Amino acid sequence: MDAHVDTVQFAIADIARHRLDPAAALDFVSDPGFGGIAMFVGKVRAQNLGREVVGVSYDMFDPLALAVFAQAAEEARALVGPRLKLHVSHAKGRLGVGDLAVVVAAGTPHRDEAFRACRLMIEKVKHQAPIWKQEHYLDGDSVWSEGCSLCEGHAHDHD
Amino acid sequence: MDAHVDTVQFAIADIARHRLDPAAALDFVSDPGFGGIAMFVGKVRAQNLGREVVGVSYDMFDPLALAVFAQAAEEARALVGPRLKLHVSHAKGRLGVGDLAVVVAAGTPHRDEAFRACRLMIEKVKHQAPIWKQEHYLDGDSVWSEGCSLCEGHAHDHD
Amino acid sequence: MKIELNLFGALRQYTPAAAVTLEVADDARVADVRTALRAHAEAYWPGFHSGLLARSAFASETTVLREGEPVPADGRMAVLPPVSGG
Amino acid sequence: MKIELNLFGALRQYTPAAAVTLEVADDARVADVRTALRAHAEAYWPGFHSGLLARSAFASETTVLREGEPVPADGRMAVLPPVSGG
Repeated sequence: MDAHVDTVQFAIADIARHRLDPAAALDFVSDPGFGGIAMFVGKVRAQNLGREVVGVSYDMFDPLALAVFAQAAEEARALVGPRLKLHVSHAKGRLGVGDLAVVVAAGTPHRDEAFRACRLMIEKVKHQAPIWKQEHYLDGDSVWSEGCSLCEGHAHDHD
Repeated sequence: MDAHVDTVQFAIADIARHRLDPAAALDFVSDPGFGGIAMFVGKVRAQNLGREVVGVSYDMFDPLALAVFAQAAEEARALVGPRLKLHVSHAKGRLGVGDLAVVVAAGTPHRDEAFRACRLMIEKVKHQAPIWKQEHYLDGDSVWSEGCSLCEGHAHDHD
Repeated sequence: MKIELNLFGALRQYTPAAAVTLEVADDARVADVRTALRAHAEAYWPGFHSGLLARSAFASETTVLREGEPVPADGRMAVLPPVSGG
Repeated sequence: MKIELNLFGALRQYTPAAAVTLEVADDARVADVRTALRAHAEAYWPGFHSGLLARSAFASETTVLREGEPVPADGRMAVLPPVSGG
């Protein structure tokens, strides 16, 4: 990451103190030489698998999450080339319906690279980063999501 | 479009009076039932085909542009289903480097549909909407971009 | 019939008004309008490149018109050079 | 050697501290730690589902560890149930 220190930005936002900021993400990945920015914003949904959700709590193993984001950024750079700026931020703590859970943004000279880099990053965040979601339901129950195993042979076993 | 009047938003922003607003686009396509929002933001680049660009002017045939956006929205709905909110806004007039030229946002329950709908919309904006870009160069020269012919048999002949 | 063509993009440079009024047969098709506009351009537009018109489409306010379609009843059309939005 | 395991996600529910200290052989591999944790869990965690541990990975602060890798020198590892970020 040292060689790309001004072109990648990762953040874990403890929602007791910080909010995710899509506008700041757009600003960060902007560049006079870039024409295309693709962004993904994940929000807490009011329903999941037929149950009424009132909120979610995200748990995270911070140092490894940041290492996974950095590795994903290297893969994105290998995929679309060096003219790339990336932002990844993920909320940690308890969120309500409609709150921002994750923001990914990718800026590149042209749009195809931006879409591909953005998609790669959100897939890594979803499938490989050590982040866990616990859903809180209207009936008072709470359940940890099933998720994707990080064990060998279990890669991408669940979406 | 009548049946989806609250779920699609199209705007032509005469930059003498209006600015494109990605945050407002995100808000518009948000919904308690939606977990994923994909957005594309196009900005004016400082270089194109090796020439130094100082600005661009966008010309537009407004009524047909809005009709093309509406038709594209119907195609997106056919592609990903009815649980979809879309925003498309495009600047008109003279822009400087780094200014926003286009914003497309798509909100859906899950991320794959959001990415696909967003990509479809920006491709339609680029290839089928009656919008023309004139680039202004550092040396004082101005040139209309080559573009995609809308004639029969010429579809997608240029990117 | 009298038709009014509004010009866009690179076609604007040929005439300050960005519009041309032409006379065509009452049963004219889009292809006939294209032929009439080409003749007008070759006569009155200095430096006109016919390749640009060949790649341009004709449209109403709601749709791109195919070559065999009749001219819209109100005689108003837009001439659209290759597009470059986004 | 003494190892300290930090627990995340659904594994947090089994112990208020979200951490477990175990004793393993000095040359223990990750697979040995998995075996030791399973024995501990079956002994001390009411309602423990072994399927969850089977699908959990062990990691240092910088990488997921494979089953055949040695325990990190500092004896600290994280136990990661299936992830569900985003």
